[in-house]
Amino acid sequence: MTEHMTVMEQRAAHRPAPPPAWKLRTDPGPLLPEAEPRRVLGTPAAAKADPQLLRALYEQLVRGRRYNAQATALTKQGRLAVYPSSTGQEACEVAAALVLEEQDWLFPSYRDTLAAVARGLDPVQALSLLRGDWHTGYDPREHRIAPLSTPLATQLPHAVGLAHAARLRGDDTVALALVGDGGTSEGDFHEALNFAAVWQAPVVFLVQNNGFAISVPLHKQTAAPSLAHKAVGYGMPGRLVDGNDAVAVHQVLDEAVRHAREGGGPTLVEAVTYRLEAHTNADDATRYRDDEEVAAWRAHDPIVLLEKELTDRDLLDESGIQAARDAADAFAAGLRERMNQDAELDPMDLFRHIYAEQTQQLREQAAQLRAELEAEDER
Amino acid sequence: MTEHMTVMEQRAAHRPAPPPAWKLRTDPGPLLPEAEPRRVLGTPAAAKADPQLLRALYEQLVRGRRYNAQATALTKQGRLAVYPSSTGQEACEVAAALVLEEQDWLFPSYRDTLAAVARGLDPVQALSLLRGDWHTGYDPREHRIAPLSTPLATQLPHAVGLAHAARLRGDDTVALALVGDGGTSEGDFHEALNFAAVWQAPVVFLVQNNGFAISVPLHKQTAAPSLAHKAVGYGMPGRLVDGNDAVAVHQVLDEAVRHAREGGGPTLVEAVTYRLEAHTNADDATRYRDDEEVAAWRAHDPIVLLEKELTDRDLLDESGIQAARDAADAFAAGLRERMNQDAELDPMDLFRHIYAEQTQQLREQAAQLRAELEAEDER
Amino acid sequence: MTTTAPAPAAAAGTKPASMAQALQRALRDALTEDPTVHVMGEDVGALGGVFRITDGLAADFGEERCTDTPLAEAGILGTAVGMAMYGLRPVVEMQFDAFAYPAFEQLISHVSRMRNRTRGAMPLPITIRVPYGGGIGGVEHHSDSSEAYYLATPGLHVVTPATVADAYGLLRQSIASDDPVVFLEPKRLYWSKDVWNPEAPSSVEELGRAAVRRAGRSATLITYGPSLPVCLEAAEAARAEGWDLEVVDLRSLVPFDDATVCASVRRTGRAVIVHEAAGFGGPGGEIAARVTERCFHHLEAPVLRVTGFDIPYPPPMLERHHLPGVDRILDAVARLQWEAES
Amino acid sequence: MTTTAPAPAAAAGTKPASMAQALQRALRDALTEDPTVHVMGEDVGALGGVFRITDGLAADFGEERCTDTPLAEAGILGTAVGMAMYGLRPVVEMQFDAFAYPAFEQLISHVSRMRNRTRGAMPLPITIRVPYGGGIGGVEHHSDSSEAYYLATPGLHVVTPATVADAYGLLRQSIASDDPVVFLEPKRLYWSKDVWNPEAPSSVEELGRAAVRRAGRSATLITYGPSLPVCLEAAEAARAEGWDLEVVDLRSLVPFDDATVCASVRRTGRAVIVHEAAGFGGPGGEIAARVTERCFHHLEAPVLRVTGFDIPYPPPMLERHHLPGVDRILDAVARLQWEAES
Ligand SMILES: Cc1ncc(C[n+]2csc(CCOP(=O)(O)OP(=O)(O)O)c2C)c(N)n1
Ligand SMILES: Cc1ncc(C[n+]2csc(CCOP(=O)(O)OP(=O)(O)O)c2C)c(N)n1
Ligand SMILES: [Mg+2]
Ligand SMILES: [Mg+2]
Repeated sequence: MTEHMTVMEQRAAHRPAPPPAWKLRTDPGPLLPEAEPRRVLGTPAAAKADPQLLRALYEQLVRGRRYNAQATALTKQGRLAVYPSSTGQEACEVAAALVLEEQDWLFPSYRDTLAAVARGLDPVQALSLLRGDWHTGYDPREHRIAPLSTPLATQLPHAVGLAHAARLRGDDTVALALVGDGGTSEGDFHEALNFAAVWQAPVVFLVQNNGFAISVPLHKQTAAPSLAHKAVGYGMPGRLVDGNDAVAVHQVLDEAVRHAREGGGPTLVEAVTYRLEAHTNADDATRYRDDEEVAAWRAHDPIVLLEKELTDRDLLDESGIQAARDAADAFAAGLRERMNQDAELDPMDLFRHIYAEQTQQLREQAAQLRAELEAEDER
Repeated sequence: MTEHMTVMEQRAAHRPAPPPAWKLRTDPGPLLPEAEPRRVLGTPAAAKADPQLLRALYEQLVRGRRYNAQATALTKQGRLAVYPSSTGQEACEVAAALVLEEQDWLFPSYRDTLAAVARGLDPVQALSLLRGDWHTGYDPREHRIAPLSTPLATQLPHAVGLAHAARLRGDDTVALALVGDGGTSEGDFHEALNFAAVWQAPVVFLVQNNGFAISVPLHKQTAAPSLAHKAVGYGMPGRLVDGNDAVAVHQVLDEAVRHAREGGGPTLVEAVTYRLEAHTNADDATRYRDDEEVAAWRAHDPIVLLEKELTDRDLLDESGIQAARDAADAFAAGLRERMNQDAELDPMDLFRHIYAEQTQQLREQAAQLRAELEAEDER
Repeated sequence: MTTTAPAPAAAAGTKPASMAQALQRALRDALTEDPTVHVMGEDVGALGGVFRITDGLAADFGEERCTDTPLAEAGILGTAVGMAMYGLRPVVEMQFDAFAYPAFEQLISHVSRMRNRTRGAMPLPITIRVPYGGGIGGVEHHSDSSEAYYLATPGLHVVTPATVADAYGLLRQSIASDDPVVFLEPKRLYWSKDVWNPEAPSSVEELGRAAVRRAGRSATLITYGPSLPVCLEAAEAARAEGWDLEVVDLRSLVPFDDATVCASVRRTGRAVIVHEAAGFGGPGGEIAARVTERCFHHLEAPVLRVTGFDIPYPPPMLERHHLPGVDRILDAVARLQWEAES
Repeated sequence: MTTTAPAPAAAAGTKPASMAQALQRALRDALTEDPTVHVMGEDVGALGGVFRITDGLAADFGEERCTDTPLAEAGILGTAVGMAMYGLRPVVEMQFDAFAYPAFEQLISHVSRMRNRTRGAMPLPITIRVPYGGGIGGVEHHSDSSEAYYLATPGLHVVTPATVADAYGLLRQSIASDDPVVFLEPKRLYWSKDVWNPEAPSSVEELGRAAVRRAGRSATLITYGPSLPVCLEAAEAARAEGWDLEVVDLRSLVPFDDATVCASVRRTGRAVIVHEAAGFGGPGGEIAARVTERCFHHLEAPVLRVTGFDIPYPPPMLERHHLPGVDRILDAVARLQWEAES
């Protein structure tokens, strides 16, 4: 019966009876997220994980760490305008990328170039925004990666709308949207999750809770028992996971993505992690957190955790580690070299893409700039 | 110890340890609201309610119903620009008014003139917005009633800020803010509840869930098990109450207000009720709901429920009922008479209150209008 | 430039229709012709919208083509962005002018910029219908003229019909546009009727063209949307004073049709801009400035503005004092320095 | 009208200070003198704000006087409204221009209207600090010039300093104002230094007064905020061409100081408006229109505008092409019809 119903009709079928007989809907599974973040590494469950996946995650983590370091170095050389590093959060970035199928969409925030790169995007294209040559350096439709979103949480309703559209069209596309702990305070977070739940859109929200929004610690951001608990108020499942356990993050996301793909609707996933570097190269993290806290988190480094698991289980040896590092170094070297070449710029691009057809007004302004540039050249 | 801490320091003390030892904060009481809306009338608990309160609620309900009818009639006579009736929701409106102390603040939405009137505001002043002579007809500070808020949910952060300010100043003021089920979907709802919880502001949010936002039924508004469940995601208590049971609403609000006054922070209360009339006089409710549904709710009328309780318990007899009706009629007659007099209007008011001091620009525009009006008079 | 009489002579099959009917028909035709068109907003389904513009669409096209959304304007526009990213063509209804404000971040930071941000890879063909303006006795927040905000946001088209035929034509063309269009519907003209042929309604040729609604030689009234009928009335009244006023209906504020407007002003040498929005920082400033830049030596007098006062929109009982009316327009025309001074 | 040289001759006790320092000092003095003043925003506490304007305030005045809020701009402004309703005087920091957009509904529908709504019973003395403008190599959303939105919202003051002394004086006066003030801080001048006396900083006498920063006879450059230094540089460069340019710094966009601006334009007979915001629908249109309305017969040429292009703010590597610079200003001056035509 429900199979022949449209999305909206299915929702309508849930309509509660008038409140004299009003009942709580408690059907979408257990309401509260588990009390402890899910962990896999170092537990018997880890043995069940696919070794190939473990290795892929590891290689990507190592490369991701190296990528972060390289990008930060590029800011010092003036080759990037700014870099918000995801060092320490690589498990989330990488798992988010690897969990998706070809047809799925990734909605990164400004900190998530690594997720885009791990998904296969050319890092030079991924870094366009932060390099400063253009706002988005790639075709989002080609890669199914939305533009990096700087205004926090604003990308979440986009992910919902896209997932909803895909479902209306009958495609089995899932959207995975990334947001930070700070971003959960924005109205757009709320509206996006609510629309997703009402529409049962195939979207997964991954909150990387790294404990801070720039300098503002989590306890000034929320009084909730966990960010995953926010799922309850939307009627969707909430999941809590150790964000430095790449395998656990992958597993939780994988379940959520499958659930969405099968028509089960959205899931909110909170991954507890930590940003080991400052907010960006322009930030001074010593103003708002102490070394001990950072040290405690370094001891819980996602790469170290996975490396230990792999070596303990003989899936990785010294040469494997070295190979991963070499590959990462080569990747970074290639990036460095390409970023050290000046970006190709055409100032006329300023006017080309405002409208489908350039207006007379913009034509006049473009002509003015062209004339100025020609005069400059002559000098 | 905590007594000597500032609000912010108290919050900081809750700061979770870094996540390797990360723990869920489940201390703010039971996380989930009760599964059934709280009811008092017709139960043994009703016997414990203060008879004086019961009578006061009853008289106000009867007068409130009559007020709603009168205001709707005034729209037909062109004496009000529009009237969003709270017929059927009087239990919520009245309980919200009666639960507050003198120093507390009420933040009504556009539908809640009755709450303001039940609190003692002159109905002519309360109706100014809807009559169309001015936006707010009273001094909010004098009555501690914020202006009726038309943009939905925008009054909620105001209530939080005011309650926070009062607490910072050491006053024992509580703010009670009203919003509809539809309003819970707005970003401002989310941001207000989050700020309130983080600041532990003495504010109570009362959602009158009347099943519809104009024509949009609740199941298109949310997929949550109940709106009270939204409290979980903010780390505040959520309460669910039968919104047509005036005593139950008063009881739940009273607990929440006390809790807030004692420094316990905010509470979210969902009162399940029903709007028996159309959205406003301009609306046609037959387009989106059927008579049966309305009839089912009429059988659960807040006045009938309370009347039964009072008569069952010999707290009210025919003459008492008649007295309440007569008082309500007299109230309505007085209102009608005063509303039938033309409002006093001074067009120059248009320019008087834009800034503390009128700007030269506005002086010029006021002079223009004055000249026009003089010319009109001469004709 | 197009010269169109506001009420074309009755042709075969034409009959009076309201602007609301024409808008509804435009949505209906767009939904019929293009399966990617989706209508969404608050109460657009069973209710047909508070102004009944979407009446019957959910019944005829299904709730998925005409969707009642949760009550959250940023969410509505934000999800529309995502739908457009996937290739749909959302037509969003904002219930009233002032209730579009919660969606401004999505509008300014995403809707207007996505095409440019992605070097053209990701256009957003979204139409945002916004009932706007006063004169309907609406209480606070129901009568704002918010066009200045849209004008100041590069990347949007800003379109507003003043006639029944344009309501249809401009809305069809807006929905067909591959760019985001803010489509401002003058509330108080919803029930205004024109002779119109619903059998063969026609889209406009392209967005961005003003129309001369009345030819005249003495001075040009430049206006749009709700103020067009007022200007036409003023132009009739002006005949008694010996002025023959030309009336230009902008139809599109962005892009702005400098050619049509300037041709008129160069001809007449005098101009008055009329709109309901507050004067300070409103569209009139831009229009006056650009007309003056382009026609300075043809101007016998400064371009004047007749606008709402620089105040929040007044309560219903006082709104008539705020709205630009015939007398204020004629007063302004009288100040156009008919006796040459120096 | 005030005539002030941008860098007054060094007096005893004066030394170079940055605009950031002056702003910080203004906040510190306001917090000290008035216990109802509360600073709030994202990262204003331990971090001292991303531009360090609030550096040290939380440490010295406590977290309740200088509060790190949750990350939600509508919530920040909305709670500030409630605090002001209770008698506090909130000073809100928006982290960047574009991140004020989520707060627009609160700003337009409440902050600007509460006094009028309540017939003066409930004024909202809120200062909203908004770092704005480009030229700092910021990535998307970090360089917007959003002043047009504020200008079109009656009930707000819109103030922007261009000198170190004004940064202090205008901010003190804004916080002291019983009306809401949008206080636009030109990001790229944060680190600009002037000779200034931090021992005896002074507030300005009142909001709403422009200042002639350079006297001249040939034409008037009308500008504000980040464009003032560019205009002063252009005025110097113009001497080589034989032009003696007057430079007016508006300081307050609302209210607008017609008297000072028009006195200057009547004297010089020519004017160019310079700002970073996009031209179309930007402040320049309003300014040009009102100057022309008031000074038409003194004008030898139309008032021209040198502004950002009508595009979203460009990426860092291209921003120099967008920003009004000396050459563009001189080009505009050259087009002021020095040879009288007809
Ligand atoms: C709407 C909006 N407000 C403010 C900012 C400025 N800002 C950039 S990053 C940031 C903190 C974000 O914290 P979080 O969401 O936890 O993400 P994280 O930086 O930790 O990855 C802020 C306030 C912004 N980008 N967008
Ligand atoms: C921000 C905003 N959007 C839209 C509206 C138009 N509007 C007025 S009432 C209403 C429905 C409100 O529903 P609900 O919150 O459930 O309150 P109720 O009317 O049922 O009391 C809508 C959409 C508004 N007033 N404000
Ligand atoms: Mg964070
Ligand atoms: Mg409702």
